[in-house]
Amino acid sequence: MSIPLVPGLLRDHLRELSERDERVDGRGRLEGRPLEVEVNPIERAEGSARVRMGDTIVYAGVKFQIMTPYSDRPDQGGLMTSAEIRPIAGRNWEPGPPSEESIELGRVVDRGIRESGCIDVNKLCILPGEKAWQVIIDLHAISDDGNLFDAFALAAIVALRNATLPAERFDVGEDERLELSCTPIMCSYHKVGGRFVYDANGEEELGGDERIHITLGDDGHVHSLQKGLRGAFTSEEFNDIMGAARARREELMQLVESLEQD
Amino acid sequence: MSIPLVPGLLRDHLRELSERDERVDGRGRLEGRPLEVEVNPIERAEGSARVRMGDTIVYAGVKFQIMTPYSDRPDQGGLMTSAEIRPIAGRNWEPGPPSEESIELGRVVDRGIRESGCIDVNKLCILPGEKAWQVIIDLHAISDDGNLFDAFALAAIVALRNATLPAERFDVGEDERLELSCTPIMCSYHKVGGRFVYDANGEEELGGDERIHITLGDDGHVHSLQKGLRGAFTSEEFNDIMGAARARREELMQLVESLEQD
Amino acid sequence: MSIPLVPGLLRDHLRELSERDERVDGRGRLEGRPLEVEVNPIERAEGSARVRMGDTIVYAGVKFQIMTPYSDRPDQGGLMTSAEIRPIAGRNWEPGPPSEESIELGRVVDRGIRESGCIDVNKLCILPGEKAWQVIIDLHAISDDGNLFDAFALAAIVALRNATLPAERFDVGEDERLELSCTPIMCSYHKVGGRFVYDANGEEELGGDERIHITLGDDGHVHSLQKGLRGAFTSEEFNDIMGAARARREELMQLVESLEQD
Amino acid sequence: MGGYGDVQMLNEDGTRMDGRRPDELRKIEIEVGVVPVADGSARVQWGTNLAIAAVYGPMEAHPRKISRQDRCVLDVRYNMAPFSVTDRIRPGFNRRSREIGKVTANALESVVQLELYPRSKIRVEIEIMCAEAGTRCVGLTAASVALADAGIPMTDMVVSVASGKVNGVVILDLNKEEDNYGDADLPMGILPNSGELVFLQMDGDLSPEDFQEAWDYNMGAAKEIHEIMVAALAARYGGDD
Amino acid sequence: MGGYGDVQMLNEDGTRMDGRRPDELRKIEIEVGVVPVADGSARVQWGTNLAIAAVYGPMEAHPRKISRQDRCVLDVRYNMAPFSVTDRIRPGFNRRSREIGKVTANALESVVQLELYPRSKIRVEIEIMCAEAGTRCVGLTAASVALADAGIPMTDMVVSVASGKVNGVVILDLNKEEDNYGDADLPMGILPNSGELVFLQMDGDLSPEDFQEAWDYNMGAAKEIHEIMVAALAARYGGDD
Amino acid sequence: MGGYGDVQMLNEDGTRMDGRRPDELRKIEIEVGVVPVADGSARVQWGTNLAIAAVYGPMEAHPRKISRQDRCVLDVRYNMAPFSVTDRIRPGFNRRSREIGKVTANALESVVQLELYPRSKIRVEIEIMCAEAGTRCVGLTAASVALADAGIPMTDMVVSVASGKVNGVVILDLNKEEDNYGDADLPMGILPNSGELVFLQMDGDLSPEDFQEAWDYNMGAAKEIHEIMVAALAARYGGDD
Repeated sequence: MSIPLVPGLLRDHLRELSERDERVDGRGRLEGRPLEVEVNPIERAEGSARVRMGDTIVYAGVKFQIMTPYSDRPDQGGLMTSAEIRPIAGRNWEPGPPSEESIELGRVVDRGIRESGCIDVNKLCILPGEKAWQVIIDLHAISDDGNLFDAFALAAIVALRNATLPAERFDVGEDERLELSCTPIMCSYHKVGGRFVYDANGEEELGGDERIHITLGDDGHVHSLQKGLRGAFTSEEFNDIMGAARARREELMQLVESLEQD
Repeated sequence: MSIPLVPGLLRDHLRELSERDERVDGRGRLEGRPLEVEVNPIERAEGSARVRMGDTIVYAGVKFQIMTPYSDRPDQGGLMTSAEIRPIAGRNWEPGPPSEESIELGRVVDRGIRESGCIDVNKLCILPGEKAWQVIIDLHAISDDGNLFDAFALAAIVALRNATLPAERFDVGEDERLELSCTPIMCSYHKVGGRFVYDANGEEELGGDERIHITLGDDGHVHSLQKGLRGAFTSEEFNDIMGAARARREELMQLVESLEQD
Repeated sequence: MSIPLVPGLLRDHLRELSERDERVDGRGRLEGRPLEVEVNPIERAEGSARVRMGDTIVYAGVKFQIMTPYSDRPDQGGLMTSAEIRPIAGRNWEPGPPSEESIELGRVVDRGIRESGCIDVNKLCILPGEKAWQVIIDLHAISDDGNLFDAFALAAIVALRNATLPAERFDVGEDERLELSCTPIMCSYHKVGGRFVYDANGEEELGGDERIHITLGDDGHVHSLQKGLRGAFTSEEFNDIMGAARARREELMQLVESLEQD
Repeated sequence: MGGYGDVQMLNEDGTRMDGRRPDELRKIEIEVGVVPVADGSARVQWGTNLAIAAVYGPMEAHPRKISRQDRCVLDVRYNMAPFSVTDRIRPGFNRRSREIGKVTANALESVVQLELYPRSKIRVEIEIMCAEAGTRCVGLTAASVALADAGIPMTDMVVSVASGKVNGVVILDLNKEEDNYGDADLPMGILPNSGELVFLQMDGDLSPEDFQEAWDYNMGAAKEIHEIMVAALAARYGGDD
Repeated sequence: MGGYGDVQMLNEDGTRMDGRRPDELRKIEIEVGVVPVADGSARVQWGTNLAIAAVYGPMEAHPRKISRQDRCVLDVRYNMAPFSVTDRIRPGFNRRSREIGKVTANALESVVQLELYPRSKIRVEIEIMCAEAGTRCVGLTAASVALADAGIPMTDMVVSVASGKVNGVVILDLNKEEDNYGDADLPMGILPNSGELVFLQMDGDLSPEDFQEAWDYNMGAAKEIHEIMVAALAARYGGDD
Repeated sequence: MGGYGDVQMLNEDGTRMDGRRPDELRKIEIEVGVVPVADGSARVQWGTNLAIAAVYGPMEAHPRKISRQDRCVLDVRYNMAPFSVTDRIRPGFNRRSREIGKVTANALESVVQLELYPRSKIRVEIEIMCAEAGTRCVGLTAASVALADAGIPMTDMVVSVASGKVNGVVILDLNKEEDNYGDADLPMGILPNSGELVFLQMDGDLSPEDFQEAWDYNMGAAKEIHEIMVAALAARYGGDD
């Protein structure tokens, strides 16, 4: 990603809005942008989702491959998450080898899913020591107007919840739905104009400071955290957004459950 | 390849020549440059050729490797063509990963050979599901004064027609000649000064527009086409050069047959 | 490595010193810098050494892996030496793919060890055709103030002489010391101010010309030579430093033997 | 071209396995303005192919090495999403994609009025999200609409379509099964106003007669596709179609 | 987090296999000035972890593309030596190292007074020579001391430490075995003077209560580690500790 | 050096398997001007080795990063064609080729009068089209002739040749079989006028006495090769040889 020059004017403007408890697009501090989720828009993927949050649009696609289990874990399959931010996503995304931004995106989304244990890697085993499923989640951004983290994480979990193991194609049984034991959901907060806001848009990201990504599981447990970018925050600030994340997770969970296909 | 600045003067000059139906080196519109072909100049290759067309000089070398057939085609061998335009070939060729020009060169020559079916991949099988020959054609340019496409394609087919399967070295039988069922030949036309010419030299390439590569088989069948570079052409123009290509192919075919070694 | 500009002043200064038979840090022409060697400082490596020569500091670490022997040498293991000069080592070392300098460093140290035959690759075989040890020597520079070659070579041979084959971890027998049949030692001479000096420091390297690396075995035999950088030298000059190298090797050999652990 | 096996791809009444006539296109839907942050964009659904194209620019061309004194540089990329096909594609360098990007760029350079923007760059990004057969035509068509949406001056639109041959019969717009078992494929990029070509490839084995038939099929279909392209732009900008 | 298997990692008396109390750090030794050719450097031995960090700069930022008009650029690399772990690591591109380098840079950017050096660059190089568990904390701590040794103005030092959970019990500063069989890991970067955080990651599974306990362990340990850092700098510069 | 096995490489009368005496060169043919588009070029056939070298420049050195205020930069590449050896070589990054390119550049830099062309670059491209043994010597010799053909001022030519040891006997100019079963290889780059060296490598195992003998063989052969080089240039330029 190329680094755009941040006009001091933008930072000043965001600070003034913040002092009036306003945001650049009129939202409340903890209010998300309009959210659209489409289930399985990609016919060739075994599970997929399209998520639109304001002008941010992403796809997630799930594919399965047969792998040989690692010799020290003969009864386990594998999970891989890859984020590729191609230059279609915006003026500042450039072609070439994966940027640090896209590496961080992929790894943070991956950890939220992996560490929640929602995919039981033991159930991915087909024949111990010989064959197991590898689950691959590819994240693909089409339009980046901020907060790709939450958009990717939501697209990934919806794609997984609606994925089918293509057992017939690989001649290892009958097709069946991928089972998930819980639903990790990420909520990200960005410090803009001196206070944390939820679901920052592109302009807020450009003129903001640090951000914090929180992934929560079904039972209020924390599965993953990541602080990104330059900036310091206090324990009190953290407690505030952790509380907000717990509330927002419930809302998103209802949305995800309402999308279920059969 | 670095992009040289094209002086408007050169384009003007080429247009004036074109209006008088002349070319920059005195040739007729459909006349090729002096052509030299040397058979098997490379002792270590299993088949090789050196082609000189004017000041363009290239080598093709054929090597064979033993491969495991792909599981969905257990009785087939493989074919691979690779063009490496190293910086020896001219001032504007640069070191580094393969340029778009060299990728296009390799792929267009490859398709002409592959799609003609001249190599029967079933005959490359040694032991179904276990061993088959992989044919690798490496194209190597020494001096680029234009029209590497035709030089490479001609060198490749001559090298193949004079290649020997090194069965003894790999302990899978006796050495034998590689059999080809037909002889695909490429003819390239470049729009220079507003009309298509055959076998453009470096100066004409520099000041020209689009080019069209036509690969024809033994029976007048078309096996491969490629339009390269910027420019538009009409159906009439295309019919004109397709006719020229059919005539030129016969001449080149006689040359190729006259080179046969035994 | 980025190329620093060499002030003509430095070259002039070094030449004047040379005319008075002096060096920039007061040493004699064939005198080395203070030398410290630490054996097995890295707990995770199977053998390791830290070498400090003046302000040059390097580590060598030996790791073993199980490899399948090459089909044409079923009863042999393998040896690999890799030098990675990471940017920690100095202002002019840059991140990225291996530079020509680090490739040369790794290959010259590798040849000294390999060609001396000190490691008997036949003894690395565990099960002919199936399992053998691969010895990997990784060279890691922490501070480059000149003559990384000798520092790396010394660290490598000390690490090897104190390395243990981790047979128990790989379940192929009992741990045992790696046996070496001889002790190749490298001595490097750099032409500074018109004459060759031993163990050039960073300033001398910057203002100097060609360098010559000599690796000698136990019996006075030559195992490896390399001339690096721009410059010409006479047979007489070569004979002079070859004699110096023979003498210096004996001193270093005594040091290496004094370090032995059991 | 797969070109082997004796699978029957045509019904006895001359129709195709998916019910189309030999000269009938798959269903095509085009939507404009689908990438909000881009200067122009288009989504093309063509059978089960799904391509999204976006245009950024004109902007300053850098690094300077690529900048041209006398015209704009078109920087075109064609990419297939990892999940766009049955067997996942690894992200990263890919010779096929690089070549398609190049010929697509060559086609678009033939219509975009590059001389209007010296020292500038226009980026054209084509993403194949779901692939059936003919993705290079779908991508080129999407890019052409996205450029129009971005207001980039062009002498004409580029319409792209392919014909081929299956079981000895020439057919228009091969689907995946037809492509797998076909003998030849002839994709073209056609300027609907002048009838000129700016893109042409072909693989396989076509006699002179079959070649002409495939060529004519493409020329005929170009008109039909052009209407859909124009309608999509009109739907966004309220012009008449 | 490995998180599987029922290996017992705690003794019956509540102590850990290596004898430590749940809230006890491993032994930490810090030495300053260990890379003679650098502008600042530090070696941190923390259990059997060994990290060396060096700082070069401020220097001119080039290529110009990365240069910033209004501030200094921190160019931070985190790397594990090939021999630093049981199974050798191949040199070269590594996603884990790139990510740790980035979050380490973000932490240090939060304290270094970047605005003092416009158009400049400071290089921070972290090499993990021997790894046990918690290398990112060890590396960040080493980098912080090396920056101080180089005389780079900072608003505060960064102290980094992790807590986690093993066999249902929250513990401070996991060693390798505890990390392998643990359920969670919470590394933090703490400013000892203000108590603010500049680095935070977490992986695994922690209930709200366990999370708070791990958080508090880290906050407490930061003071202890800070004293060791200050003492190491004082030992070199003769200040009072 | 292969150095293992007891294969007999010498006949009972002291001659070699290919009939040469111990101090006899393989047949060498040199042709100048073989790359028409280059500023200078040479083809060297040496036994079954075939090397082609071309020189471009002096030209402006860019990128600026590599440019030197006070002299010309020599940009030398050594490459083996994929088909130049029995087992095909994959194109792309290759440590051996990079090292040989570097030592070849170092040798040529020692004779080319770089100070005459500040801020410039001369490209030297060496392609090994067919390899037997001793390709680095063949390539360096070809490059030296190509530089002369390009009219680049040099203080002397570089003549390169190797000696080695097989079955306990020192021999000049090893062929492929001798190289495979040999105990040592000593390639040198010699200035025929001054007798100085600008290139030196050695691998294997040589006693002090054997080393001296190999050294002397190379020195003697350099004169002979130099004559062939001069004759090739004279044949093109009509000077007297």
